[in-house]
Amino acid sequence: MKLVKVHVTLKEGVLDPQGKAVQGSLNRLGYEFVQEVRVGKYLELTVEDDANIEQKIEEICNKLLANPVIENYEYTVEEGVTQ
Amino acid sequence: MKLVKVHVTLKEGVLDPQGKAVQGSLNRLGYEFVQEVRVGKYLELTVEDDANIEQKIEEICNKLLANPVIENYEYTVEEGVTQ
Amino acid sequence: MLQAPEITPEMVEQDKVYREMGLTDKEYDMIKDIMGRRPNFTEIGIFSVMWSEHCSYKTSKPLLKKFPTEGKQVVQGPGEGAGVVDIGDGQGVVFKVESHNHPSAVEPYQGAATGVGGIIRDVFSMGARPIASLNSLRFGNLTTDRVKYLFEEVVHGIAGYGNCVGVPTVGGEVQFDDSYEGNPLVNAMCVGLIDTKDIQKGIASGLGNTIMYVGSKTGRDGIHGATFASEDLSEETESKRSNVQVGDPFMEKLLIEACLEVIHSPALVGIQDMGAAGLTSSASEMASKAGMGMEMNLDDIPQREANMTAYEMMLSESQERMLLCVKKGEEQEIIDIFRKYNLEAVAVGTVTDDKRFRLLHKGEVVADIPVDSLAEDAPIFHKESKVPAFYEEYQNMPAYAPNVTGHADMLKKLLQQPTIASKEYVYDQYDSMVQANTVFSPGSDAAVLRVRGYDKALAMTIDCNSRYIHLDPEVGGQIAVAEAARNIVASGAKPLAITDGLNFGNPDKPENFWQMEKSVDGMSAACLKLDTPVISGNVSLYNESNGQAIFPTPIVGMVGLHESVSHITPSHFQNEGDAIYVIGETAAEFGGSELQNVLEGRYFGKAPAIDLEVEAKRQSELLEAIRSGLVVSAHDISEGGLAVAVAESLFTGKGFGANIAVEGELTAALFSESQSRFVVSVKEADRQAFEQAVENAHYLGTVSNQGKLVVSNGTEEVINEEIEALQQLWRGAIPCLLKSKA
Amino acid sequence: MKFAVVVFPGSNCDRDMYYAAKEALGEEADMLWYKDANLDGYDAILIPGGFSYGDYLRCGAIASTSKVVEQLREKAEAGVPILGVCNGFQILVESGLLPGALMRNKNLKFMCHFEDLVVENNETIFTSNYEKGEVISIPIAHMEGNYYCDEETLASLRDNNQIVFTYKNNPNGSAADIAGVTNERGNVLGMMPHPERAVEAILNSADGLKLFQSMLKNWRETYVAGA
Ligand SMILES: Nc1ncnc2c1ncn2[C@@H]1O[C@H](COP(=O)(O)OP(=O)(O)O)[C@@H](O)[C@H]1O
Ligand SMILES: [Mg+2]
Repeated sequence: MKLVKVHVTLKEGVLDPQGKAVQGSLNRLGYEFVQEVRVGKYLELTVEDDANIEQKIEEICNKLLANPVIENYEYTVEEGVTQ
Repeated sequence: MKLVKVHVTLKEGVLDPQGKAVQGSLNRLGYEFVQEVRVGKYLELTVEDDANIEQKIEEICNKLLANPVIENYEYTVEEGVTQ
Repeated sequence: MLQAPEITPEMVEQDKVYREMGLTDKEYDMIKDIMGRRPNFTEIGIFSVMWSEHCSYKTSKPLLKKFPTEGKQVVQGPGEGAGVVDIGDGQGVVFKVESHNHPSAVEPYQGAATGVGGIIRDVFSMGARPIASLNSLRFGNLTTDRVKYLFEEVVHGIAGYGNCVGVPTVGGEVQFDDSYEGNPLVNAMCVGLIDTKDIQKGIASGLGNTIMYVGSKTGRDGIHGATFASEDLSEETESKRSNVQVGDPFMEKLLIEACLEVIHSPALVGIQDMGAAGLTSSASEMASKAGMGMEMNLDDIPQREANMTAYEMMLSESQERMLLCVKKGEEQEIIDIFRKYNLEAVAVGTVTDDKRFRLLHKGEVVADIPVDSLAEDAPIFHKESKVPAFYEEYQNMPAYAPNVTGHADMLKKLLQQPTIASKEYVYDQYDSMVQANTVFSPGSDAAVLRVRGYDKALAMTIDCNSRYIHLDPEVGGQIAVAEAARNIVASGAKPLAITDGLNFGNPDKPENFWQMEKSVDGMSAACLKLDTPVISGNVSLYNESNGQAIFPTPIVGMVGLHESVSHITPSHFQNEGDAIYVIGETAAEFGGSELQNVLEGRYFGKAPAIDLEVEAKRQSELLEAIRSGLVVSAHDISEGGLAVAVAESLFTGKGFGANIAVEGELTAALFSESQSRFVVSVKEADRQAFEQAVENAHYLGTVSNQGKLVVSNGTEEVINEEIEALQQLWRGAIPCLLKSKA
Repeated sequence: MKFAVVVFPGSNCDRDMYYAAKEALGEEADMLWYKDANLDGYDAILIPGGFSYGDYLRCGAIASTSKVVEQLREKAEAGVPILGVCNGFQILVESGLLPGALMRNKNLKFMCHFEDLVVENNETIFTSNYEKGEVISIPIAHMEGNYYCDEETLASLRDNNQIVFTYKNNPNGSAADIAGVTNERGNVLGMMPHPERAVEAILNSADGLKLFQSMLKNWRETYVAGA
């Protein structure tokens, strides 16, 4: 088993209403030291080991996990816990 | 400036309908090697340097970024780009 | 984790493990008697949930018996998933309310969301298509961050679930009072439409028939926290785990469509949702109702987590699960229907004829209980009841005489009170129009949905003024039903029946029990008089925090029928020049009023009086006048009195105003909360006919196109305000409170 | 005229769309379950709103990977009119049949109410029965209706007249107030507001009916002899 960790973040230049809102409430709560917030997704995929793992993960990210119009992705493949 | 990276994930035992839907769709697309998917949040906070940074981030996570009843969080503090 | 086998039947008895599960020593002895031996850990767990107040109504049953439940319109009264009322053409309307107070206090988003999901399942498990949701919410005052958070997240949760399943949320109510600060109330109501020939029952009949499970897998969610308390759990594992129930509206949507298809299959015998007490209650009730027994193999239960015990599976409250009884040999037909929707129907048991509830797990019998004892043998308690001292005090007070100087300023203040202010912040987040039947969205007295294909429509509302009930539960209970009916009638519909949500504090306190008793008496009297029997309901007790009970809050959900869509009547004024009337008599009644709240910050004195004879007569006269086409708009008068009702009737954004003259003592004329009153508008040409049709209609003035509310009292002009400005105050009040710093 | 309504798991405006075509417009319509849908033989395809796959991950994303979307692509190529409303719009955007993306509303909340739309382009097969500049009242009901595209795309949308509807009072933060756009060829329209909920006076507006009537008129003019 492998553990694939995928980070999906909004591209630079794409407005992030959610991040803006979080920042606004943090500032209102008194955390003025927070200058910017960007909200993205974090996915953990438990996958069977596979010779083409990297290529498959790339495909998955492009086809489904990220929307290339607005998002970037990054991932790492780690040893997972074998059940 | 510091860059704080926060990962918010569902606690163990909490149903993750989103992860289940993504897994189902990946399997249907032919990626049967994906055994499980859990979906969480990933936030990047750009913050001014602060003596109590860790403590403040803890507070922020508990108060706003994560829902401690169903979510766990982890964070790292890195050097950020000074603008 | 607690493993059932580790706790022997002897330990259950000696260490009184059952107490942690909420059973008393006496109840344990009864169970031991029933079983003829010591129950094991799984069995005692099963009894504990089935004999809980939530499932057995052991405290409230004697009270519920008082409700009138019959009427020629009633097709199905209390007892099944939801009640059914006849609406002609072979159709029935199905509805029920359910509370999710405690889950919402812990995790407001999921608590509210799963509340909506649960009540929708009750309705479609009857075979009805869910066509509308409503909700009734109570919070503390919007002054602390915690209350704001609860309020916002509850609304998000209702929206998140309801919008996704595609059932429009068409109405509701929200009130704010300190008594709910630590214990918010979240009651959800669902309304469904059915061809009465399709009504399903939750029964497991036919020896040898197959029990099937469909929907989400069973996890450890919702298993009673107290029974989890175990030394084995280190704090670390405790904080990494959670057993909060999370809703999956997508799964629910698939279940709705699949189940509504399955009910047409001759292979189906019975169907029931897994609600409170999950698998335990649905399975045992289905068998018990059919006079049969059931054997289930827990190895076959779809499980979300590894190593679940029998106890955990039986007590899990994982959401979005259904249990079906299917004719033996015809399982494949059912499997295929569910498969179309990407759902798996799994055989988990069979119907037996020995009236036992028998569970197997890993090759062993883990429970073997006489099935009727679970549903029928729960003890019934006749609690002690005592008149609270404060009630006596309220009754003996001199009538409260408020001192108002600036009446225009007071009107503005009232319009900004969260209980009166626009709830647009709430309902704008709800999809109120999906299914394309919504004639009146939230914002009118009652929501109205047309019945597609027929010249008829349904009106629905949910209501309860708990301040009056706090002052006088009997009178307040009458008012709660009457007010709901007023909303229905004002929209042009005939009230059909109600569902009730009884939210009270700890019934072991005699004063609380007295409140329950009296509220039920009051509601019953009004139901009888208005011919709106109780067809379903829900009880939620122990709503307290820091030993302080909430205001007694018996919520009334009511549905009515428009016999023609031409009867549908808006609550807002529609045309310049129309005559404005107030129907009903106004006295100086301020106990429990919003005015009292503004001036005193608390409620005391007598609740407003109500005469059910008068109420019934007035409602039927108004309804007749509406049906004869004599009424352009009608709005009931509630919190804030006449002035608020007239202002609300003007909040259309169409530039209307009103010039009216009020008589008598000004404060009472404007702000009294006397009962059984409406504000209506009538075409100038129909005035005479209207006055003949409706007694006690007092002419107030006319609708103008000047965009101003002008009120005179004798020769004096007492209010002259721009409607747009008033409307802005009213609309902005709740968003403004949410934004302001605590 | 024969309409296909493609139903995905979680679609919830499928019946509304079906009734709009069948009852309000009075034409033929079928609801097709996504798994076994065959889009051949239909004169127009309607992708209804709702929450396909629970809107999990991103609205419309999972549905856009289903097989029936391949057929949609072929039909779009072939010039068949395709209308995607709300979640249908999101699916079309996610599958690349329409440009841009739909993000969270600027106030982050779901919103449901009537909005005034301006008909920016009445020279499409979907809008020919409207006047240019006509203001119509159509309900919105969405959480992710905030239309986004980069500057370049926006410029080309403008140049090609692909912006069909705009909001009079932008409720959700959409770029250039966009409420609905077509593809370059003009046979695929995506819009967030729900015309199918505004096809009868009893539903408080019939302004959406003209959209379906436009489709019908266009089809008659193109395919029915003597029309
Ligand atoms: N929680 C809610 N959900 C949906 N609609 C609501 C909610 N609260 C209030 N509303 C709507 O706002 C309008 C005003 O509510 P309310 O002031 O309680 O009316 P009334 O005084 O006539 O009972 C009604 O149309 C009601 O349906
Ligand atoms: Mg009302």
